[in-house]
Amino acid sequence: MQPVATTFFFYFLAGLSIVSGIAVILRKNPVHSALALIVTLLAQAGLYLMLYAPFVAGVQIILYAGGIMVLFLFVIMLVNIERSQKEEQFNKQWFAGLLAALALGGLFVFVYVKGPALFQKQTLPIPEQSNTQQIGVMLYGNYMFAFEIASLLLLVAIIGAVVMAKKRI
Amino acid sequence: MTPITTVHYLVVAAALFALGVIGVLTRRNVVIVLMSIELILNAVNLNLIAFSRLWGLHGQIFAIFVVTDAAAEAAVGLGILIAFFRNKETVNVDEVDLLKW
Amino acid sequence: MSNSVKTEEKTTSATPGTPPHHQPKDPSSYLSHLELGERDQTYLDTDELILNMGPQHPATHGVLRVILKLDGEKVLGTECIIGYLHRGVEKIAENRTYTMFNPYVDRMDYVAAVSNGLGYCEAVEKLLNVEAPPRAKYIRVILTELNRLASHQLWLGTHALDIGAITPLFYTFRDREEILKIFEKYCGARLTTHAFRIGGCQYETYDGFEQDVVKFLDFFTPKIDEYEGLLTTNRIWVDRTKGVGKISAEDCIALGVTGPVLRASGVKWDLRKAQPYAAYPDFEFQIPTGTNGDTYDRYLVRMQEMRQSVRILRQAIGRIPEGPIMAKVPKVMKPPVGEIYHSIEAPKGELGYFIVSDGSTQPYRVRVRPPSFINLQALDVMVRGQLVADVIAVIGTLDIVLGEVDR
Amino acid sequence: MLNYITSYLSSSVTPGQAGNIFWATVYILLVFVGLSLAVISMNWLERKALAHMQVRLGPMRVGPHGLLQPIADALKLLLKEDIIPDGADKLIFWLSPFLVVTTVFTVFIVVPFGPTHAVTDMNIGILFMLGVSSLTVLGIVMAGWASNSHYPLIGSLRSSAQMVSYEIAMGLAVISAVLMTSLHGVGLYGVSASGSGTGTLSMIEIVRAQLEQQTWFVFKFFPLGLIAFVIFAIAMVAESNRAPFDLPEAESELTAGFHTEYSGFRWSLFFLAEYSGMLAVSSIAVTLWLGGWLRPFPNWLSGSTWDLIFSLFPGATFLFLTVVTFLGVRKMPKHPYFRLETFGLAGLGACLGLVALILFIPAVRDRVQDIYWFSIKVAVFMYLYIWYRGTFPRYRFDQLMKVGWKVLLPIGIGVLILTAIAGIVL
Repeated sequence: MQPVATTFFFYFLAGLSIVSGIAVILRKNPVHSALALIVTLLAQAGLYLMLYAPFVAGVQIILYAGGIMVLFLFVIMLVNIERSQKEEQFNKQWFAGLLAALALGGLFVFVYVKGPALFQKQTLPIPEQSNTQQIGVMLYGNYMFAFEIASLLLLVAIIGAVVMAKKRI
Repeated sequence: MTPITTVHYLVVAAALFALGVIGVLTRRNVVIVLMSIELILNAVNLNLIAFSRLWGLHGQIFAIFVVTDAAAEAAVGLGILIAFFRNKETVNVDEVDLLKW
Repeated sequence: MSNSVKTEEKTTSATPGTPPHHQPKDPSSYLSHLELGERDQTYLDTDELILNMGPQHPATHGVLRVILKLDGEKVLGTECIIGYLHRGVEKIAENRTYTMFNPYVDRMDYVAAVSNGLGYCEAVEKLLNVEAPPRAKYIRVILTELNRLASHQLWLGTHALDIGAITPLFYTFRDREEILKIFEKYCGARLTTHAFRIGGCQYETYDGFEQDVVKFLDFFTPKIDEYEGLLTTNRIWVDRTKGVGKISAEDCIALGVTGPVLRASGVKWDLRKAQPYAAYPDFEFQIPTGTNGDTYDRYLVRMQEMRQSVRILRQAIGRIPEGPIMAKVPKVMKPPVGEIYHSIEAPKGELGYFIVSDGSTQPYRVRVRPPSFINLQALDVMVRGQLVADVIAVIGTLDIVLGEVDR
Repeated sequence: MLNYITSYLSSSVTPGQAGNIFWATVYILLVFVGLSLAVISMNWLERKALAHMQVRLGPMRVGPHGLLQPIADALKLLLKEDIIPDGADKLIFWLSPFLVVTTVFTVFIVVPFGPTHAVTDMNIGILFMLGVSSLTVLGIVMAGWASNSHYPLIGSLRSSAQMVSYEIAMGLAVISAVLMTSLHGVGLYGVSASGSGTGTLSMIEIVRAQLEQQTWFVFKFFPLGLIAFVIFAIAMVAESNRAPFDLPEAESELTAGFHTEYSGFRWSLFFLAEYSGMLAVSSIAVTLWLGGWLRPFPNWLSGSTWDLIFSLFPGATFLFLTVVTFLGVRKMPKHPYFRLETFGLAGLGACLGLVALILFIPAVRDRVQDIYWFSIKVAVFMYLYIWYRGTFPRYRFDQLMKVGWKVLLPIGIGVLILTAIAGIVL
C-alpha cells in the first residue's frame, strides 16, 4: 500500500471517529447518538484493519455494530425517549466533569508526545500465517483459561439480563 | 507527510477516551452514559491493537476479551435500564439515588 | 363479556328508531375499557402500544377497525369500531314495499347473496302464510348450497392469504368462478343475484342447469382435496392455526355465536337440521363438528361442510320435482298485522329476519340478525392474550363480511 | 497506461490482491451493473413464476410477456412523489435506505464469481460478509423507528430480533463449513509441510479447499455437511426477510412492515436491497457448500472431453434462450398492433444468439464459465425463494423464535461438534 493512502485513510478514519464520538455525547436524541456511535465503531474497525488486525476488525463489525448496537437501538425504542429529550441533558457538575476528562485526556497526550522513547520500537513484520489463525492458536493455547472465564462471564450476563428485564420476578 | 506511527493511534485513542469520560460524567440520560462507556472501551481497544503492532498479538487477544466484556456489560446494563424505566418511568441517571425499590 | 354487551347496545342505538343525532365519540373513550383487570403487584410496566388496525388494512376484510392494546406483540385488549359500511338497510326497508326490499338484502352479505334472499323470502312467506311450491324449494336449496360453497371458498382463500399462504386464494377463486357462471346463467347476475322472489322463484331453470351443476360437482370434489393438500397437513399452517383463537362452547352460546364457529366448539347446532326450512328435511347430510374450538377446527369444519354441501347438491339435483315454481301471492302484498322471526343457516351462521307488519304494504320494522355481526363479538374473547398475528388469523376464521356487520 | 491495463489480464489473482485499482473499479462497476440487472430480471421472473404457480399469467401487458414490466415499474417508482411523513426523523428516514443498500452491495466485494473474478480476496472474507450483512438490520431498525408510525416500529422490532437470532444459527453453520476447509488444505494461507493445513476464512480459498478435497462441502462427512447446509438455507431465508419468515414486512399483519411509510425511490432502494440481500446470502451458501464456481460432477464426469462439454454450457444456455425467444416470436399474434413487440422480441432473440456465439469462442469460454456455474447455482436458490413464497404460510413471531433458538441452534452446535470430531477421527 502506498504511504500516501495510509496517511490519508488514517486521518480520515481518525477524524471520522472523533467527530462522531463528539456527536455521541452531544446529541439530545439517543437514537442519533447510537448512530454516531456506530459510525465511530466502523471507523475504528477501519483503523484496526490498518493495524493489520483484520480478525478483530471483523469481530468489531459483527459483535459491536451488528450485535451490541442493535441491542441498544432495541432498548431505546422500548423506552419512551420523547420525555427524556425535553429534559435537561447535562447534569449540574458538568463543568467539573468536562475539566477532569479534558485534563485526563491532556495528560495522556502529554505522556505520549513527551515519552516517545517507549513507542520507538520497530513494528513487527507482517507474519506469514493469517492473523485469524494466530489468534485462534493463542486463544486456545495461552489464553485458554481466560477464554473459558469469558464464556462464563457471558453466561452470567445472559442470565442477569434475562432476570433483570423480566416482568415478573 | 509524516509517517503514521503508533503515537498517532494512541492520541486518537486518548481523545476517544476523554470523550467517553466526558459523556459518562456529564450526561443525564442512562442510555447515552452506557454508550459513552462503549466509547471508552473502544479507546482501550484501539490502544491495545496499536501496541500489538509492537509487541505481538497479545493485544489483539485482549481486544477480543474487551469486546466480550462490552457485550456482557451492554446486556446487563440495558437490562438494568429496562427494569429502572419500568419502575421510575425515566431514563435519567440522577434519579437513580435509591439503592433499592 | 361485558364488552360484548356494550357493543351490542351501542350499535342498536345507531339503528333506526332512535333520534339521529349521533355524537362522534371522543377517541380516547374507546379505550376506556381496555383495562387489564386486577393489576399485578409485581407487574412492571413498559410502554403499551395502542395499534389502530384498519379501517384501511389489508387483512380486516373490508372496513373493520380494530384498536389493539399491545404489550410488545401480545394483545391485551381489543375494541372493534364498526359502521364504516353502514347504509341503513334496515331503515330503507321501512320505506319500501316487501317486494321492493328484496334486492337490498343481497347487499348485506354480498358473498352469500342467495342465502340472504332465501331468508328474507321465507320470512315474508311465513308472514303472508304462503308456501313456495316444492320445485321452487329445490331450486332454492341448490342455489343456496352453491352459494355456501362460493362463500366458503372465498373465506378459505382470504383466510389463507391472511396467514401468508398466497396460492390457495387463486385456486379458490378459479373454482368459485364456475359457481358464479351458473348464477349468471340462471339469473343474469354473478354476485348480488336477487335469485328468489316472495312465494317462489322468478325464473325457471335454464336448459342444462342440472348438467351444469353435476359437471361442477364432479369438477369441484377433487378440488377440495387439492385445497386440503395445500393446507391441512402443512406444518406451518397447523402451527399457525392450532390452539389459536380458542373459544369454548359455553362462551359461544353466551355470546350468541353461531355457524361453523359454534360447531367447531363442539355444539351440534345447524338450523338446516334443527329447524328445517325449504327442502332441507328431504336430504341426508351430517353436521361436522370440532372439539377444540380453535382456528384449525373451524378450518376443518368448513372444509367438511363443503363436502356435505356437495352431498346435498348431488341429492337435490337428482330429484328436482316437476311443477310450478311460484306460489299464489297477491300482487300487492299486505301481510296481516303481526310479527315474525325466521332464521336460516347462512354460510356464516344463523341469519335471522325479524319483520313487524302493521298491515300496510311496507314493513313497519325489519331487523336483521346477521351472523357476522354477532360472531364478531367473539373476537375479543378469542384474541386476548394472544399475538398480533393471531388477531389476523381470528378475523379471518370468523369469516365476517363488513357489509353484513354494518348493514 | 495500456500496459497497466493489459498486464492484469494474464495474472492469476483478484484485482484487489494485485493492487490494480483500474481493474478493481471495473469489477466493482461490473458487479454493480450485474447485480442491478439480476434484481430486475429476478423481479420479472418472480412475478411470472409465482403467477404460473397460481394459475394466472402474471404481467403480460408491457412488452411481450411483460418483459418490460420491471423497467416500467422502475420508471414509475422513480417518478413517484417522495413522501416523508410528518413527525418522522428526517435525517434517519433519509439515511436508512441508503445504509441498507450500501451494506448489501458492499458484501459483494468478496464474492468469488471465479478464481480471479472477485473484487478482492480478504483473508477474513466470510467474516466480513457476515459482519457487513449483519449491518443491514441497523438500516431496517432505523427505517422503522424513523417513520414515526406503529406498524413500521413493530416491523423493525420484529426484524431486529429475527435477524439477530438467525445470525447465530447461520454463524454456527458457517463455522462448521470453515472447519472442513482445515482438512487437507493446501491453500494460500495454510500450507504446511505435512499437507494437513489450517483452515481459512477467505472465500476463494474455501472454494479451493473444496477443489483440493474433491468434494463439495454439502457432501462432506455425509450427512453433516448437508445438515449444516440446510440450517444455513433456512437461516438465510430468515435473514433476507422472505416468506415464510417475512414477518417484518408481513403485509396482512403490518401492512408493509418497516417500509410502510416509504414511497417512490426510497422504497425501491429497499426493494433493491432485499433482492440483492437474497443474492448475497445465496452466494455465501453456494461458495461454502456448493463448490462456488466449480462445475458439477467433477469426479464422475472427469476428463478433458467432459471439461469441453461442460465449458460449452454457457453458450448452450444462451442458445436455448434464443430458440425459446424465436419460438415466442413465431407465436406472437399477427395483428399489426403487436408488430413492434414482435420486432422487439426478435431483436432480443438476436442479441441472445449473439451472446451465445460469443460464449462459444474458446478464449471467452474459459474465462466465463466460472461465472456461469456460480450464477446458475445462485439462480437455483432464487427459484427456491419464489417456490417458498408460493407454498408456505407465514410463521408467527414466537414460532419463528422457537425455530431459531430451539431447533436450528442446538442442531447447529451438534453439527459443529460432530464435524470437529469427524475431522479428527476420519
